[in-house]
Amino acid sequence: MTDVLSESDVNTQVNTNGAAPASPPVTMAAALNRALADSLAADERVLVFGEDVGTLGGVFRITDGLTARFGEHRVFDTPLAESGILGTAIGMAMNGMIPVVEMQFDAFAYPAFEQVTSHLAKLRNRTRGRIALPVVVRIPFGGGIGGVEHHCDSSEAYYTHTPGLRVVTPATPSDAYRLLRQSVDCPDPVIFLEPKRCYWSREQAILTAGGPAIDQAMVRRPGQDVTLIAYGAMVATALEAAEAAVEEGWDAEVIDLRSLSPVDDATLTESVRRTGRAVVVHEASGFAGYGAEIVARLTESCFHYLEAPIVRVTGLDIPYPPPSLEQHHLPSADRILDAIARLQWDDHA
Amino acid sequence: MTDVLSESDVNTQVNTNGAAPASPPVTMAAALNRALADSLAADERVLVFGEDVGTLGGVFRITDGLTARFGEHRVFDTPLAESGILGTAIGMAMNGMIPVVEMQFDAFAYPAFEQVTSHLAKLRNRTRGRIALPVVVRIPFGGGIGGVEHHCDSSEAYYTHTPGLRVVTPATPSDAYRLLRQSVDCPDPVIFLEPKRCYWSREQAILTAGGPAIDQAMVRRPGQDVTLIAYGAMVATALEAAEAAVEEGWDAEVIDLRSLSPVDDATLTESVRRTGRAVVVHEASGFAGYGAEIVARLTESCFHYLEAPIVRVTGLDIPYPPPSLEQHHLPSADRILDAIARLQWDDHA
Amino acid sequence: MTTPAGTTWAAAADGLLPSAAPLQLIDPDGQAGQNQGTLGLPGPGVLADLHRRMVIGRRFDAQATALTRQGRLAVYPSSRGQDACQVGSVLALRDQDWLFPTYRDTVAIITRGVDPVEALSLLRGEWHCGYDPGQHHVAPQCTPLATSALHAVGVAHAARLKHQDQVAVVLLGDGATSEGDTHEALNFAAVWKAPVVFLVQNNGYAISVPLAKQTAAPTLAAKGIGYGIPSLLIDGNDAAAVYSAVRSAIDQAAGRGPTLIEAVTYRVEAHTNADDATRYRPGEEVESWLARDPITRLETYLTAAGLLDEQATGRITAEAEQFADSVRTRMNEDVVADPADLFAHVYARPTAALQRQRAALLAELAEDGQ
Amino acid sequence: MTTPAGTTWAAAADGLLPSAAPLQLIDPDGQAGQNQGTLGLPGPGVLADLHRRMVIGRRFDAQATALTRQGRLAVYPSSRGQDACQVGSVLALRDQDWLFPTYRDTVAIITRGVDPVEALSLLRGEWHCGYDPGQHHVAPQCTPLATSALHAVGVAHAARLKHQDQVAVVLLGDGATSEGDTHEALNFAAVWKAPVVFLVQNNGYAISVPLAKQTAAPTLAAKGIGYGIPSLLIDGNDAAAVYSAVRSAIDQAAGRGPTLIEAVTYRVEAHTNADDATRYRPGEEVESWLARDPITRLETYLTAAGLLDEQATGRITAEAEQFADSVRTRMNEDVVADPADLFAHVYARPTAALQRQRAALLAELAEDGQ
Ligand SMILES: Cc1ncc(C[n+]2csc(CCOP(=O)(O)OP(=O)(O)O)c2C)c(N)n1
Ligand SMILES: Cc1ncc(C[n+]2csc(CCOP(=O)(O)OP(=O)(O)O)c2C)c(N)n1
Ligand SMILES: [Mg+2]
Ligand SMILES: [Mg+2]
Repeated sequence: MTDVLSESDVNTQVNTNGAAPASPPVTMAAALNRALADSLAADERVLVFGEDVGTLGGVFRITDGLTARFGEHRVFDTPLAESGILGTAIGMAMNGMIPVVEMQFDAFAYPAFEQVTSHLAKLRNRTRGRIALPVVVRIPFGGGIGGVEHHCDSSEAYYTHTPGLRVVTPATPSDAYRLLRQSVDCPDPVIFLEPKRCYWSREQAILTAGGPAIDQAMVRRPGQDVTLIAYGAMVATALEAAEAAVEEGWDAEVIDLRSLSPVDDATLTESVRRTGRAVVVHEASGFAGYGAEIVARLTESCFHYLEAPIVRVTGLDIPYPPPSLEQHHLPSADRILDAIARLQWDDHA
Repeated sequence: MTDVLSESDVNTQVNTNGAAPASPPVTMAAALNRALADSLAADERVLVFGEDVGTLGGVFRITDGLTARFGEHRVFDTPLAESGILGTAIGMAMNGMIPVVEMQFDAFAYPAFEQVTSHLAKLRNRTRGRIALPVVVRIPFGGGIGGVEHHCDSSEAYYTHTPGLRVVTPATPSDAYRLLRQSVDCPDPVIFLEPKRCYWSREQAILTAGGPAIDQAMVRRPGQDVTLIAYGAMVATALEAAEAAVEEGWDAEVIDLRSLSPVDDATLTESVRRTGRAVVVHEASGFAGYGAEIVARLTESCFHYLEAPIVRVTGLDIPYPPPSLEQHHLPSADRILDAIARLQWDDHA
Repeated sequence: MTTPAGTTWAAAADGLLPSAAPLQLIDPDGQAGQNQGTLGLPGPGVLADLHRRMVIGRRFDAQATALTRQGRLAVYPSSRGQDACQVGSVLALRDQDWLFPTYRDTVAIITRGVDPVEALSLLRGEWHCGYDPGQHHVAPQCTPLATSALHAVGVAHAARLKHQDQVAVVLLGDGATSEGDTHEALNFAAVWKAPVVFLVQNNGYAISVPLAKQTAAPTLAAKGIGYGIPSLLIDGNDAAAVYSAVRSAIDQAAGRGPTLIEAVTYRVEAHTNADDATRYRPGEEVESWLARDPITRLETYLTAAGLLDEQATGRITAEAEQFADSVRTRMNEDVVADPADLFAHVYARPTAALQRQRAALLAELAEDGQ
Repeated sequence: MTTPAGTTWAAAADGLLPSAAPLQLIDPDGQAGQNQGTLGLPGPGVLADLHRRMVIGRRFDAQATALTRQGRLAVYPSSRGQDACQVGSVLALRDQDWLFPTYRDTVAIITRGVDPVEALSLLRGEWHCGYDPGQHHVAPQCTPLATSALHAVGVAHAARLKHQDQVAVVLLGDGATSEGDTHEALNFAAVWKAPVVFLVQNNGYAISVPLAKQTAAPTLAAKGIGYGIPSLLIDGNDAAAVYSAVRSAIDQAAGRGPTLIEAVTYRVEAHTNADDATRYRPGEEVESWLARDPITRLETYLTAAGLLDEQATGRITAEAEQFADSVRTRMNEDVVADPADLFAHVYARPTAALQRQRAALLAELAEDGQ
């Protein structure tokens, strides 16, 4: 499932994005690893630390080989305490460093929640800009990997509701590289959400930090009839749905948000005013989820252009299920198609 | 300001709600204190603990006199650690108790975030209902009291997005009593948000646990032209705006959500389909805030009844400001009126 | 309590520091330990039981690892090498006491009497917790590190408030001691004199991170004095020492309150079947610990003491095989998960929204002819 | 490090435990302390400076409390009684060292040289942090308890990585030691050998909660050994002892790493002007501590040593009055807050959404003729 979703479909897109078909396919994990290595090489203030990121190279191997190459003083294991990792990262940033820390899994970032909400997000504002915190917090997020409880949460709603934080998430290997480089270069704290089910998805691409800026959305598939808005692993699902929708006679545009906060209103509004219909897709539970914000702001900015209400296809309003049942929780191309079908097409030429 | 907002207006309403004008006025703080006392008296499994809730009676005096009346073993001070308070409350509930804990201020509940999201919200589901956690977490929330940083957060978006939690908040003294009694009796964990700027608001009312159920919204003011949806301290602001709107020729209905999760869809949908217009009001920052969920679900359920997009009047997308500037952050009756004015009335009979 | 200059705290600190070296009742060679401290050797019956349960536990552990290779378990964190902690701690519990295990403590859970297949539900990916925690007083296996320590303190304090003689024993790893929740749990327990036993299985690693990168403490048991909690440092590969230490802590819990026990042991296998330990530790290290195997040691002792003969060993091995067989057989049946379960237990009664989502899912499945 | 049974940790624990009684260089009667430990008495110049700064700090503290009554401060947490900790710790700092204060440590901040009105910005309700932390290496006053301890460790570790001789001193209360962040900070500091000094001002209370309900530890300094951190227990009302303890900790930080210092002192005033301490503590208790006043004690000592005479005392009192006067005068000016500040510093560059919200607010204000 992971492969079908995140490889083929995304690739068709990404190749049209101009990656040289010649270059060897790279996984998102490898692209992230490369981004960290290039960031460490580019700026000696960059530090990488967290649980098991050193010798082991991280449980997902995203930091593989970095300690060997850059040394224990720049890439190191910490004691097992997330608030400690975040809190010391803040202190290091106060003293001129650029910490890139890893939270091993989404749910294990919760112990650091106070440091994130009360300090990481607020210290710049608290000091009228005298203290900047260029900290990147890498968090593998989402499910679809058969992970047991606490290993598949999607916590973007918590972070996007916290002013002062940037929240971004890539959908492809090449964008994973680009966004991570951009995040390390960003003077604001960035919550960098890594769609773990895409870690092993492949793409033929030349990795470059250039292209769309850190806060710009990308149109992954141009279309005329309906706008599918997604991010992270759901971009591939949306693209899958878009391809299937062709047979139904619907030409769907697929937008990859990339930056959840701030969000690229211009790109979204232009698209939805043009198509008149939209579906917002995310894995996280729907209630008070991030998708509600997209629906609310687009409904306000596009009200008279809308042929139907903007609907959401999201995870259920339940704790993340065990592997045996997760497929029922996760948005699928079928559910997206059903949602499109509900968008009152009778009046459609 | 606090007084204007939360007394007079609310009272006009509440008195029409049938409270005996004869009875002495009671503050929300006193009503909450009474609810705790009555809960402790009604069920010996009920325990009240937290920081300074014992001898001192809490920094807001909500637990005043409870230790003296019920003893150190039922109402007691804890060491200074919020995760510890939440985590031990979970354990006590596992062993048959009904803990009612206090987080001293909203931002100081963040250290307990992991215990809340990974355990309090999930343990019942984790054990297929074999372990219930009838825990009430009292959190004074919101601003408008001239509090310094970290004392005025509104964190309802974090909790309402977490399945397994109930989130409620009262707008009046009588409902504070009712909702707290109902929360203590509820078999689910309840995040009980106390609008601190209303602590000293007065109401003439007979305190009773009867009336609307824990998950029902209340129409605080019936109206025909537009639905104002609010909760907590913003209910008084919405009522103030509704009264002022009369002069503009708008008859606004004001709904007090009471229960943010689950939300009372029936009452909201009925009202908005009837009025065709709605404004959602809350103090918390707007972006990815709770109000977005209300807008999104109502737009879907009422799309063809809407004369205009549902708009939000919320706090700015900034960290809570210092006292000298908080009035610019907080929704006011004026801003609500401006929002109503933007609801495209030209076509209005 | 700290008081004005002049007075001293030394008296208050009596017995809070652990012994200089780990207490040991039976040494690696199966001889009587030279550093027994105040621990008393359990009776022959208990020793025999410790041995039997460790053999069964070890066999189960191997079976579980095998099931991961057959795709019958999503993942399995082995406790091989920690057998003495897994079994010794549980046998020391009384029926009314509560056990708070982690993801690594499945052997402890089945030793407590929980059905093995129910115990494996989490790692099988069937449901988060497959057994009824109330039945054997075994809390759900805890994954968020150290968080359950606070639950244990709460359960224990509630028992105290209800005047029930009930102790909570929480299992923690060396890595988990770094989390703030461990600190808060130790402190709450001490201040409340809660009847709780903190058993730290110091197996030397937190996934790939060795103890030296986890703490600079001379020994983890030295943390006790900072909370006013009496502490024990014991040989975690000596089942008799683990049993005796936990039992004495339980016996004193009602009056004295909490005890912190650091059991020095070793994680012989990788963190889980998915982990590759060769990336971060030398094989010789593992070898040196295999030589300190908890089962062999007790076997030697029991044999020398005439408490174990070939016949008995044969019986136990057969019992272990039988146990493993039934686990294998039962685990080979496919999981039949009920989608309706997704909505049934989020709240005491499903909300209107959950009922709608449930109906939608069931309709979807009906369409797909499931 | 804990190692297999047989070896002992005792050696590794050398010097990690504090003295049995608080170290004291000058006793409450102004005589030489009887329990000086390894602390050396600071020179005459430093002693005189400690006295002078305490007098000024005490006067400032009283002025600040007065400003709350005039509605010029939203709230003020007094440090009266903790003068020796406030001043002794700061004077021990070198220019390059960082101070991490809490809401209660405004006297420490002004002693460090921060402009008093800028220092009061938070409590005045003007802006969260009114001074430039970089100017005097003073972090913003921290309100979420214990969270700044981790920032201090981070700053210190970064200095170490940059091979800069820079130490971070973080001020904590007795209550804050119960938070998980204190535990994580002590542990990270010890493992990293970070040059940081943890100074716990044990003033006996966390708002209304006395130390006895906060911890069962024989003394807070006894927590050090659980992290492998050398610890000192000192008389927190002895400015010389505080200065000497912090200075020696700073001197050893580069090589040895962190030090934990518990300074036993007392919060003479209520938690803040808004608090009513009579609800939870007896007046006699306060009286007994007034008799141990840090300023009187040093005054007696200095006078006896011929280092202070009436003239000097007069000069210092006048200086303190002058300082307080200028604070009063400047604080009586109304706060002029700029609404545009709300949007300017949330991100390095305001987002499009923030620019829209800014424009809307300014338009609103223009309408209202503001
Ligand atoms: C709060 C939290 N952070 C991170 C993890 C990921 N994780 C799972 S096991 C583990 C190592 C635990 O080491 P230890 O406490 O020594 O227990 P052991 O695995 O050795 O039994 C980590 C980091 C987690 N489960 N919870
Ligand atoms: C995380 C957190 N929880 C609660 C509070 C509320 N609070 C402010 S001061 C205080 C007491 C602190 O006591 P202590 O650490 O001893 O410092 P002191 O006030 O005595 O200087 C409390 C509970 C807070 N600021 N932060
Ligand atoms: Mg371990
Ligand atoms: Mg204190």
